[in-house]
Amino acid sequence: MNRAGLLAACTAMLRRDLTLAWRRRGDIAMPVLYALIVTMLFPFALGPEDTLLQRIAGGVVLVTVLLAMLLALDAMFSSDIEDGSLEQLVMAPQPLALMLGMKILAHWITTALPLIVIAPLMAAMLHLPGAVIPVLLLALLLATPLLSLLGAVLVALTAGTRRSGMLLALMLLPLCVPAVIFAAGAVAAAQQGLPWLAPISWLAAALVLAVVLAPLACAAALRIALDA
Amino acid sequence: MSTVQTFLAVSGDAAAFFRMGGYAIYVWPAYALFFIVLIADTIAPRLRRRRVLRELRARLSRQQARQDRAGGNSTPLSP
Amino acid sequence: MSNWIPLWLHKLGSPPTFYRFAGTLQPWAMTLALLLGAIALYGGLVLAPADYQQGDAYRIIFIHVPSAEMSMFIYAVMGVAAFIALVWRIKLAEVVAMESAPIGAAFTFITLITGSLWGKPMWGTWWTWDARLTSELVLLFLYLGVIGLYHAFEDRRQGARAAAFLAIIGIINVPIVHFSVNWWNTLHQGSTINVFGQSKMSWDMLWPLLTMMLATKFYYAASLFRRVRTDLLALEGGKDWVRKIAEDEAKS
Amino acid sequence: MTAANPTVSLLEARALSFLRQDEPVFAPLDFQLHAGELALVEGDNGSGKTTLLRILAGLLHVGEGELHWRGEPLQRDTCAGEILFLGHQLGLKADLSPRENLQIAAGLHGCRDGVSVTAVLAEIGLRGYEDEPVRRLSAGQKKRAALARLLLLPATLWLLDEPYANLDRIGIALVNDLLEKHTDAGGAALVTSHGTMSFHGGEPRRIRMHD
Repeated sequence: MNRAGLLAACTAMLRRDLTLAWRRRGDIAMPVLYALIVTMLFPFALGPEDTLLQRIAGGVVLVTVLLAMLLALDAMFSSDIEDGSLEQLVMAPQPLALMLGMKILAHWITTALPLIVIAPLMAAMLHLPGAVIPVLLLALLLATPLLSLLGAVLVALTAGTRRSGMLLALMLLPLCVPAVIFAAGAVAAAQQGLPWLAPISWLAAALVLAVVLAPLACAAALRIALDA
Repeated sequence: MSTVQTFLAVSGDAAAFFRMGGYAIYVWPAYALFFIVLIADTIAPRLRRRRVLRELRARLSRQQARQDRAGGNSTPLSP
Repeated sequence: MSNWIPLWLHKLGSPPTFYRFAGTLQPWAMTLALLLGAIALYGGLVLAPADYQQGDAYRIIFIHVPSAEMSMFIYAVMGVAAFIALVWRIKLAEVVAMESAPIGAAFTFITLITGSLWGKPMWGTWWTWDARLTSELVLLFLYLGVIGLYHAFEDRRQGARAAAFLAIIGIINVPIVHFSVNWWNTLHQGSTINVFGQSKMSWDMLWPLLTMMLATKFYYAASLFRRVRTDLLALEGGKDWVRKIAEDEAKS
Repeated sequence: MTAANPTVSLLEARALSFLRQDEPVFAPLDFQLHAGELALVEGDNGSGKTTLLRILAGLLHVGEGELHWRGEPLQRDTCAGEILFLGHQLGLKADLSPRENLQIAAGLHGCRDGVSVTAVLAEIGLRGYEDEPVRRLSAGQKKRAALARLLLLPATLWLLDEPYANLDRIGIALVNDLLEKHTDAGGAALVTSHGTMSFHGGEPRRIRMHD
């Protein structure tokens, strides 16, 4: 009998979710389109003044990416619960937290990464200076996994409920405040020529903490959600 | 002191009290809100308690009725 | 695991015992709350002198500060009860945590509105993005999230466990929000306002404030007991002791 | 497999019950299941068969009573990988093919010696459908794809919830065959069904759910 190794289980999990996302490529494009459209609305709403748009560009891109991720977050576990794959996953002789970590990673790759790829375009639409864009990307690279991890815990908590969309937003947005503050703070600091390393390191510290704790919390939350 | 004077003095005090040094429109709504919210918080569970008990009694009488039926009827519908 | 908990806690944790216990204490707590509240109001609104800087507007402090303190105190109680509920699966702890949330939300709401009513004459603005104010707002959202999550489940006990989990996550969040908004304010220097003046309070002002803080504690106890009793009746609907209560109340 | 002491039962329930909103879903149950045994859980709709299986699978928290696995209190890690559960929801991703689904299952649970995914799929009667998305299979074929996990994954105790649903006569015979081989090899199985079943290896034990 071949016991399943940890590595094999992790790759199986990751490959499964990535294949599934690839089979439904259209869904990946949705958050990206949403983010582009929202970004496009800002100049129309506020007027085409360069200085104003430049000032708000960093924050707008961050908040838009956050909301776009929120759109895709809801579906993280719902199909797995419907078809019973989650039961099989919970019963597998593997650490559930690690498997969920893989799931969160796959989710980040399929929803956040495309958003990060188009972030420079969104920033350019709002005339963010080119020199600030690397800082924006760095902030996004640290803030989006943080949101995926936090979001996964909350999605797991709402997994046992019928109507979860608005509730998820109500629960997640207060938790995002620090991430938004530091990510936008880094971009704003870079824009003003101030040192931006401090907020970035706070983000990184929070991310490290979340990488360790969030999968465990997510596993505990899922067990609560299944227990009925 | 005549009663009229007393009344004037007291009502003058009261008027000053309710004027709150010109901040009445901030102070009194704050206090009103405090009491309205807390009274609502007191009443809500009372109403709920009444509803819960009513539902409980309805459930009990349903069970009673079912037992009476089962006792009186010699051939129950389901085994 | 349950051997850990002392026996009396187990006994008190049994719904019928707590129902009786809370029923005895509740009127006393409410009486004390009303009495202390009346004394505090008299002391605060009538006896205490006007502030030499803020005039009479400062009198909002006698409800604002106790409410603010209660909003955090109740969250702490909810967090502890939530932890007990998750670890030992004690039904009473679930009920205490879930019934604390609406009371806490009420106090948080009062804090925000009275703070705003106080801020307008003092700083000239209803709202400022200060760390305290923002944390309080986030706290309100957390309370609402806990309440919403609890009611989103069909199974009440499962909902209580999920919401308890959220409450514990929130405990970690509030200090982080406070810290991050403080940091944010140093970045945006222009918008900071010194929220509380550095004036030392005189005893005439302090004692009504402390009395009101005590009164709100007793109010919370009374309200919580009443809510928990109701909830226990609903949750334990099938049990004999609840039936007896329902029948007794129908007679009277 | 660990050499099992034949006197110690594989799975034992003592006064097991489950409460939903404080109403017992089923009356307290006592039963033992030894290696090589097959037990049939019988009961009407709503009598708690599925709930029982979900408790045994560790998905639901034990309400009251005790559960023992090989003489020790049942915990998540004591029986990890030894229990295989097949529920109403088959646990198949509709967008993946049976082959991919099984490969993932093998990745998570491990796989029996000398068994390949292709061979298992052929044995279960899905030859030619290996690479078709599960979405396009018929209900019976989906059931077979889920049952293929029984052949592929190592497990001592099978918990099968309505394994005969949606299957044709050949499929039913196939399940009976699988159960017989499994119990002969020292495994055990708990099967819920409201239909009758013809089990060749003698009369199965029956666990009756009272309402």
